[in-house]
Amino acid sequence: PEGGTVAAVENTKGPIKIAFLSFQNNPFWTPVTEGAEAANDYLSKFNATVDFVDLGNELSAEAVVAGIEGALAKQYDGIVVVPIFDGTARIIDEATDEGVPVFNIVAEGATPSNRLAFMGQDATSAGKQIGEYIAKKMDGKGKLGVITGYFGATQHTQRMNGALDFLKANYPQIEIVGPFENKDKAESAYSLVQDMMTANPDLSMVYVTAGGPFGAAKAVKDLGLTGKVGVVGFDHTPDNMQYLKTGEMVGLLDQAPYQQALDASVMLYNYLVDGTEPPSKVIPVVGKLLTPQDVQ
Amino acid sequence: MYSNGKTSTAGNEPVAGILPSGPLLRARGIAKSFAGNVVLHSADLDLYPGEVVGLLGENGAGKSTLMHILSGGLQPDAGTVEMHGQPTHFNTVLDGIEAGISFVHQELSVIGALTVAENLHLGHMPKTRAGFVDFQKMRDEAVALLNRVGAGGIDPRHEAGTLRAGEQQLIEIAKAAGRNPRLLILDEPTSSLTPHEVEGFFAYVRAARAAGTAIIFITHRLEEVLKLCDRLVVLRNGAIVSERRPAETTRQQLITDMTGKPAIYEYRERQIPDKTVALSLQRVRDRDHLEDISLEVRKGEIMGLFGLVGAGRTELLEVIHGARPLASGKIALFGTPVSHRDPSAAVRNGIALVPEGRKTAGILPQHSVRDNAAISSLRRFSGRLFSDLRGDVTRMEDYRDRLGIRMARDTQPISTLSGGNQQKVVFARALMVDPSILLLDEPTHGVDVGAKSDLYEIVAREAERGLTVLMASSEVPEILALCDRVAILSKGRLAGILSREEMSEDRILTMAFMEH
Amino acid sequence: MSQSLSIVRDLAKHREASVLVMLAAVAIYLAFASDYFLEPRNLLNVGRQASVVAIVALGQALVIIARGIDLSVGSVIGLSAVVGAILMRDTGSETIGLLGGLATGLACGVVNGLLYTRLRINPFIATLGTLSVARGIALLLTGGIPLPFGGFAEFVGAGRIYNIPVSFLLMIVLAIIVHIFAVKTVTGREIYAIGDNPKASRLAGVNIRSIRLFVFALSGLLAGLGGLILAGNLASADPNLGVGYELDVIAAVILGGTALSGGRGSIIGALLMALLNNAFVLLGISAYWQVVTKGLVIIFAVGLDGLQRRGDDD
Amino acid sequence: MSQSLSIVRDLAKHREASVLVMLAAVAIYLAFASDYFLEPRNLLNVGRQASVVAIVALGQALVIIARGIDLSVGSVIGLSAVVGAILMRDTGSETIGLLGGLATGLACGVVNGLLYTRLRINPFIATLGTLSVARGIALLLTGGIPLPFGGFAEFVGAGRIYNIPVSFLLMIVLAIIVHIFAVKTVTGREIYAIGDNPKASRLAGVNIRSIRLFVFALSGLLAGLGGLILAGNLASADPNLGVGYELDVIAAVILGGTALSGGRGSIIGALLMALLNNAFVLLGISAYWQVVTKGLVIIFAVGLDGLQRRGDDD
Ligand SMILES: Nc1ncnc2c1ncn2[C@@H]1O[C@H](COP(=O)(O)OP(=O)(O)OP(=O)(O)O)[C@@H](O)[C@H]1O
Ligand SMILES: Nc1ncnc2c1ncn2[C@@H]1O[C@H](COP(=O)(O)OP(=O)(O)OP(=O)(O)O)[C@@H](O)[C@H]1O
Ligand SMILES: [Mg+2]
Ligand SMILES: [Mg+2]
Repeated sequence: PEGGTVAAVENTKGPIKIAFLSFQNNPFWTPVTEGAEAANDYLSKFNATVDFVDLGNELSAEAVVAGIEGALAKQYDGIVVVPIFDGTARIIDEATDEGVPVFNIVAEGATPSNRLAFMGQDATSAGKQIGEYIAKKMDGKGKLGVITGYFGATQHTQRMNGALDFLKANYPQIEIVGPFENKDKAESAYSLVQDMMTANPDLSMVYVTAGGPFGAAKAVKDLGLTGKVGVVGFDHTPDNMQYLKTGEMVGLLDQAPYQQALDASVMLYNYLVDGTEPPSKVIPVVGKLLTPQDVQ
Repeated sequence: MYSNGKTSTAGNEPVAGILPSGPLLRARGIAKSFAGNVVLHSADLDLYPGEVVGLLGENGAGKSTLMHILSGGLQPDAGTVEMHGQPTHFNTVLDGIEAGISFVHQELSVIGALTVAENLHLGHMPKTRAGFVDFQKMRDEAVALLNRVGAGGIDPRHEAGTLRAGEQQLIEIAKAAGRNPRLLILDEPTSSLTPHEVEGFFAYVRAARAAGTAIIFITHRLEEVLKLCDRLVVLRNGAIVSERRPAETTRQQLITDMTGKPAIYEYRERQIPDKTVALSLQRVRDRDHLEDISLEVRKGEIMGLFGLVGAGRTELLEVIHGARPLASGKIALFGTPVSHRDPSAAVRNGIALVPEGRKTAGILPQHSVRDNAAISSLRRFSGRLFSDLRGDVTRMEDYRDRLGIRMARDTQPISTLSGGNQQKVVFARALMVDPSILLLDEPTHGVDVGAKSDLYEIVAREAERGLTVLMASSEVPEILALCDRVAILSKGRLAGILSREEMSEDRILTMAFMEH
Repeated sequence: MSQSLSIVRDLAKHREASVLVMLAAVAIYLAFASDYFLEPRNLLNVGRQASVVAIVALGQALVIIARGIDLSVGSVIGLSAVVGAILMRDTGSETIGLLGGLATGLACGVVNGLLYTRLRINPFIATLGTLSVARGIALLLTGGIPLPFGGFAEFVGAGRIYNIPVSFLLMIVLAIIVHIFAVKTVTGREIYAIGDNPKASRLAGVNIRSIRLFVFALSGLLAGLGGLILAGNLASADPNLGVGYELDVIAAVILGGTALSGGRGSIIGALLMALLNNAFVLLGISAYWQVVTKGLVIIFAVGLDGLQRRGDDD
Repeated sequence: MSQSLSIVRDLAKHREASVLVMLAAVAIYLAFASDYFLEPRNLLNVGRQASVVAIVALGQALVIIARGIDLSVGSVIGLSAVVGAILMRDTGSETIGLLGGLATGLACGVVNGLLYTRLRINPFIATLGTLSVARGIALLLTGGIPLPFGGFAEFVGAGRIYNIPVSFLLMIVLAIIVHIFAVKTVTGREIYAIGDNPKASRLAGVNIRSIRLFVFALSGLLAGLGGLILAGNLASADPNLGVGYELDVIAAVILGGTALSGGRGSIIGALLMALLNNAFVLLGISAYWQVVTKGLVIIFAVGLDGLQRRGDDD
């Protein structure tokens, strides 16, 4: 299928129902939803459906657990899910034990589970990828401000530590300011950058691990520091991309969510039909790092 | 304590070593002032076991303050209190209770969410062996207690919050009685009781006296003290001015003691020249209580509204005031039909109300006296944008003088005024609206005799100037003293209207019982 | 503030019946709209999903009845789970872990109670403070990284007895206990008394300080239990566990009609919310409509009886 | 009773004072601990950062004074911003966009007010409902995707006049207006009366329904303005804007000592919180300690005066 990399096998099993469980609260999820829809369109030719089940707008392990419980109650044959949190491993194992394979995408907790496979970006290596880019942009020295989404959110922490551990080990001359928590809020990122610049006029880079990097970029713009201070963050959402064009944002790492959604659904379908295992237990998605050059 | 099983006896064990003839409590030189405002100068008071002392005085004379000091609720600035000849000092009310002093406050304080039985046992509920509340025992004891204070009709299983004010008052009395106190202080306990309830209550007081309890009884109803008390103490301007035996004194004498001048209001023959009908009700009904009430009140007339408790007087006033929806019927003001959906509309049309229940429906407790008085007439005096704050000051001064409101400053919170003075402020509030119709619901509850006659005077004067008054009252003498006519309600129906000439205590009461 | 809290209490009186009607309406609708709704398994899922909010709401209900409010429950859930997991890991003893988790909840509750009764800090502010402090401590203890949490706790959180979720059973049992406690014991009655009129209660000899301390302690304890159940269910003690639960819990209490609740009410409120979430998953309602629907159902559930009770203000 | 009421008054008075003391203490400490703190630019930043919470708190304070509570402000911030941005995009007119945003806030407030005064829904539940509904509508209108939001709004949100942030100026002006309104106008005085004793106020001729409707409408309007400022500052109207603001706003009101607050109080409360966030960055306080410290400061700010006032209950 278009945008996907895996083809479906011929259905020899009769109708197949796949539940696709995902959240919806910001632009990141739009391509995920679209990928699930594309999978449904594509697989409908094979007598299979992919039902998109919305887990709501508040991301939590409880919502994932309730969603999987609901999908089991509705007797789906397989589940694609965005588990994100550590606490989802138990219910994933339970589903697997009941003979309903679960395919994790985007992000999963650190606790191992018996999912069929995980496709997505490893948050720590994504952090490292960004860390390498930061080091390059900063010439290995200077001050880096760090804004993380939620203290204690695994994915955010891993992205943060992936970068910071790398930098500390390899570029000891880069001084870290923070981290501070912005609760995924752009306005909070804005204020934090303002205050960071006050206390550290020589700051040259800001790394936002989760929501709201464009708020940091806007602060850079309003302070008239475009070109002097750069912001790096995640996801090709329109508000982020805008500042990539104007130069406050100097790097954005993408997770290819559309492709993840589509490929995972098809692989799960294939597994349900003829037992084709996915290529590996962990299918890494290497993020595409966009820089201002890419949008010029 | 009855919770220890001694429900039936109403007495205290005699305390060893104390001569029965010595005073139970001796207060000397009690002084108290609030923020420089001297309330008690130097009050001396002796109380003996087995004696009922009536404490009289105008509103704000300091009666409640003195009682708060004796019971530990307030600390005196100077003076000493001895119990059984021993100097005593109560830091808190709980200390006082511990020492056998029970104080039934002027303001109601039952716990509405609990049942009557639970209220009576709060603080020391009996337990079953399993550790649960022993509801059966509690009910039985509650019945006994309620009977003791003449309130046998109250079901102990009822939620206290749904009861009438009078019934709640009786519960508080029963609660105090249950502690078998050595000294029982009753601050205006009868102001919301029916005549029948008052009888039962008196019986209890006499029984407690016989059992050796010292009792202080505060009231503004002189007939009651003359009937019940052994000794009458009058407090004026923060000092004790007289002590008399009931048999050796008169109403008039007591009033002079209290006010410094003889004051009593006599009905003055008045002609009501204006035949305009100011307020007319036609077959007025509310949702559940009133049935087809038709009534006309002329401009400048003072119309009484009498009925037994539950007759529906409050409901009727509320319907006229727009606080209660009119189910059917018509109300007209000076011939123009009106249908107020909210009291604010009524006030705008010149109908002001002095509500029943000062604490719950009257005052704004955290507001100053001045703001309390001004609240109804804010819109009347406001400029285009701003409230007339300066005008409030002068108006307040004016009404303080006209109503004789006793206070230190008009910026003090109204809750620091004495009960009667609070009521006068609510009165001032209504008059500031410059209403054409004034609705009064038990307007003189807790108001002293002097102030009562002041208020009657004011009402009569305003009526003379064309104000139409509709006054609900439970006190027949009040109706006789003030009203040109009286409408009598009985169980939500209009039992009849009596003109001045037809009015007599007997006829009024007979008609009030018509539907019973 | 205590004013607005007392209004919360007052208006919650009639509520219960109308929320029950709403609960029934949603359930009946679901029974027709989804073939899976009435399956015992699904119904039990709903019960389990309601259990944590309901259990925590039991304590919160008593706090609210006594005119307090406890905003810290969400953070206490997280902190208790984390402390439990750390103790379990370090001592190797499940019992110590579980007791430690409960003790943590209790300790948080006691702190709240002392801030209120001793330092006289408005409970809204005091518990807003502990909300932050408890969450911060949970983060400090774990360095922000979730800990595994298994064994008996997992059984409580996720296990089943005769196919009935243990946490659901626990919720029922606790609700019955709390209800009996509130209605039949002296302390229970005194809680109602101080909620209604603290001053009169004190003069009647009720020790209002210790009663207030008690309700906050109980609320903390139950939040601690909630934390263990939640972490047990997820087999993971996340320092961010329970973030934002305070509003859900308070909503459950008020939906359930505090005044009557002693226990019943809280469950009804929590069930309504769990049922809604179940409906969203079963019917596949889109996220944004879920948000709208949730709000509308809450408003209607309570608005129903407002429609009949026209006419009287305050 | 009389004593207890005057204590309540005193308490509210002292509370403000003790929060002011805390504010001063933090500021003085910062002045020594950080070279940058006293720079005018930094101080103005703090002012700007406090402005949205403070402006929304002005409305919330009046709601709370009148014995209500408005939990929906966070969502109203988001919805107003989104509607403003859509109107601006579709009509091409900034004025229509801004007015549309304000009107949205106002409309939300009116809905809250009507739910309370007409349907008699407890304001906690009613505004919890609109919290959800408004957020859902914002998400539906945008499909979850932020919209660009510039022009005059951006000037209001991020612009400066003589180097002073416009939103900070707006906060000061509005606080003065609200304060004068609360203290000097008839409606303002009636708001306080209702909060004191609704029944007595109603019988005295205060139209409590329309006053209540008014305070909720005003709260909605100011939340709408807050949304425009916030979105203007970021030049982007995100449907998730303002999530969780309700607790911050209510905390600001209570920290500021509602009873007196007409306006002053709310600002003091909001400033304290903004100052804390500033302090974390200037002093580089380590991550999790930030969370702990925030809670402790809130508790101490209010607890300070509790320490002196031992001895008396209620
Ligand atoms: N806490 C207080 N602060 C200031 N003034 C007070 C306070 N308590 C009482 N007062 C004043 O003390 C005076 C005496 O009040 P008190 O309540 O003792 O009068 P009272 O004789 O009981 O009158 P009433 O018959 O009207 O109840 C009043 O002028 C009142 O305003
Ligand atoms: N909601 C209610 N629940 C229980 N009883 C009520 C309720 N409303 C009114 N009543 C009772 O109905 C009766 C009529 O009340 P209302 O106050 O009108 O009587 P009234 O003639 O004014 O007498 P009074 O004011 O002296 O009690 C009272 O006994 C009152 O207690
Ligand atoms: Mg008195
Ligand atoms: Mg009456």
